[in-house]
Amino acid sequence: MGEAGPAIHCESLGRRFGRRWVLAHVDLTVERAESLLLAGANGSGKTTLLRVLAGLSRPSAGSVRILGSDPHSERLTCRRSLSMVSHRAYLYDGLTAIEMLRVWARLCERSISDAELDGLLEEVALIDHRDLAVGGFSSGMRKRLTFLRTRIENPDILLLDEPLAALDTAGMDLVEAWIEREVARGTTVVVASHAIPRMSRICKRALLLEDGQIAWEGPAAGLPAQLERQG
Amino acid sequence: MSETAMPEGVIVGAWNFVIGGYGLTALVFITYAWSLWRRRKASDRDARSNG
Amino acid sequence: MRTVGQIVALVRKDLLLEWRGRTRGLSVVLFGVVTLLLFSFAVGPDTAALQTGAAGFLVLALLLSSTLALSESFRLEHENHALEGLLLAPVEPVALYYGKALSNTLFLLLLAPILTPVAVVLYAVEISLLDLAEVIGLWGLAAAGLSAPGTLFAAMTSRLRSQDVLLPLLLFPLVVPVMLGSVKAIDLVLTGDPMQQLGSWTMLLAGFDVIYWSLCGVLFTYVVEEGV
Amino acid sequence: MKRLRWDAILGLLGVLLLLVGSYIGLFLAPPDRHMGEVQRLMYVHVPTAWISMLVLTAAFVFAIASIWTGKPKWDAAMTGATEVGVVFGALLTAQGMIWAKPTWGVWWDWDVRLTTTLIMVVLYAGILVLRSFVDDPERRATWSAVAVIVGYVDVPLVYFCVRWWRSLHQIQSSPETVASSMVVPLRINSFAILFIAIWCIAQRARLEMARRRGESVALPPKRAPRTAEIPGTPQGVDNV
Repeated sequence: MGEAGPAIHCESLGRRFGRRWVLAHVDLTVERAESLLLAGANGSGKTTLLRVLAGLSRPSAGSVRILGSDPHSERLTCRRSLSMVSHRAYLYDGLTAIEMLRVWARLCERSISDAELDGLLEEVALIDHRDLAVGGFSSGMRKRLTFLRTRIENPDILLLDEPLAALDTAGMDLVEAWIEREVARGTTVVVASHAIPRMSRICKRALLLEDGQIAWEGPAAGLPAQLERQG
Repeated sequence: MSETAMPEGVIVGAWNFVIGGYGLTALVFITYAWSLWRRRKASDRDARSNG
Repeated sequence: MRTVGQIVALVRKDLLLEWRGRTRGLSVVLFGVVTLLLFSFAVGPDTAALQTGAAGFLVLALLLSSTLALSESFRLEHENHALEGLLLAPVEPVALYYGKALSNTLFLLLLAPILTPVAVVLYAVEISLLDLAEVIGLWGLAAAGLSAPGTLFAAMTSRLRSQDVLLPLLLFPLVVPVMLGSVKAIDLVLTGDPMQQLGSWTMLLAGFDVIYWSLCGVLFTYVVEEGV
Repeated sequence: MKRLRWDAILGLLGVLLLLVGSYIGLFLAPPDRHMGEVQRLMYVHVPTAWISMLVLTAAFVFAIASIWTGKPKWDAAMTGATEVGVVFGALLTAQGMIWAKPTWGVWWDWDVRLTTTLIMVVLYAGILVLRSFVDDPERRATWSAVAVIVGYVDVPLVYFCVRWWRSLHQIQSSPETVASSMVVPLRINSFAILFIAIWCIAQRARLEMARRRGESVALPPKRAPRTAEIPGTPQGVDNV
């Protein structure tokens, strides 16, 4: 078991789509309870990196270890400790908000009462839409609901792909506060975001991707200056 | 090779079927080998043009 | 035990979705009815011929409806990348497979009480209530046989261009034993079984089910692990 | 060039043996007492049947190896065996029809072997179509291997169900009774067709490997990252 390893460890990781290497030579270690901000232009490989870490995409080269385990051969061990929010909603349009949460709770083997689920919905201001079909939700509402999934999963490692996209200001504040709380609680957090000012306040370390390779690595506070220098 | 030479002339035109069967077999083998060769050449050409 | 709980949760979710999207399900049922109707036009108003072919037409209607139902069941999973969400959860792919195969079987089984009476009326088949129950039982075996490889293939083809052609192309030749077995068995129920052959055909169907329900469960892991 | 040699020799040997075996079968072996000259079809038909079955079995074994190891060479071998299986199976079906016409008077008689072969040909052809629709090489390998395994397990089931289905009618005598004078050409042709099949599989596998190499692209060169101005991050990219 991977009790000894760091939260995330990649060695010369690469991922190819067709004839293009979207990720290459990525060596990365994220210690437990560390928070990392992934920055980079569109198409620089942020999403792919997160998907490979989550075990949704197999690396074409190199290796990934999540808490010392391989995401593919030791699938359940990794999935239990890891949770991901992406721009993909993972929702069924035909189900209502509360039914969606119930499905997730059952799949994660958490026995959570409806009252507790209502509490979660209350938190993200969706309680009024509790019994409405998800198909009618706006993208911001979908995003809020997707966050609740990670609340149910209660992971050790949190992967966030553009967590602030599609949210209104209230929603952004909500998510920001929540990420801050998770970091404070000792959850390992990896955030890919374009909202550099907001996110670099929360994260300690930052990493800049360019064409699928690590272009810069350092404290998150230094990232804005780095980006500015780049133009 | 006439049918009258057969011990029992039960099956009419038997040699036609035999020749058909062997001919077809040869044809399939030759066509498939040719197709393999042609595809090989095409793939070699592709590899060269792609650098 | 944990896996069983997850399978139950997945099946409940699928049934709930099926219920919410009733019109989709109903259109598959209607499609089955239309096929049954068309067979009688193809054969002509010859009652004797229709009676002889009744079992075959019934099973063909099931087979044709099944490809619609199977690809539909995975279209839902891809709509908001929900399948990916399931893959992110701590669920074994085996559970995903059995959940999906089970809900597909249940849906196809649901066609039996609707299509069988239609066939009985259209093809002027004489049938007792006991026979009807037997037909539905055999239908269940056939539905399970179609769903086992069907779910596996639908999971592959659902993300490809021209999935509508590929799924039947792969599935139909494979399920020839299911087709033959269920046609023969249902025919024996409908027209009488003087030589006591029903048992062996039922065994063939059951054998196919056992083999493919276990084999496809193992192979499904490989199919979904190569995620996009 | 050196790697081309073994199967080229095998292929040539196969063609040579096929000529010899067919000559014996056509002109030296005596005609059958019941079947007459038509019996001579057996000297290609039966070997084709044996080798087709063998090739499909090989495809099954390669598929398991491919799924187990994930190595491209097994996928290439499986593709070769599947395609050769489809071509030989189609040939076998056609030969069977040519056999059926003079002996039973019809081109198609729902004979157990003939029907099973036809179903297998359609099934495996479908797998080749599936391959052509999948762009990602790894997924293509896995999915087609899965389909081959699922399909091969179906062979005995199809065989038995067609046999039971047929048994309601009458049981056909099949070209199985073999006199000793017929063994020689039968054996020669079996090896001949086996060698030809191996040559075809090897060629097709090479082609698949070449295509796969064409799809692959080398990793881009590694760029040195700029380091952080403020020290204190232990992660250099150079450490392992």
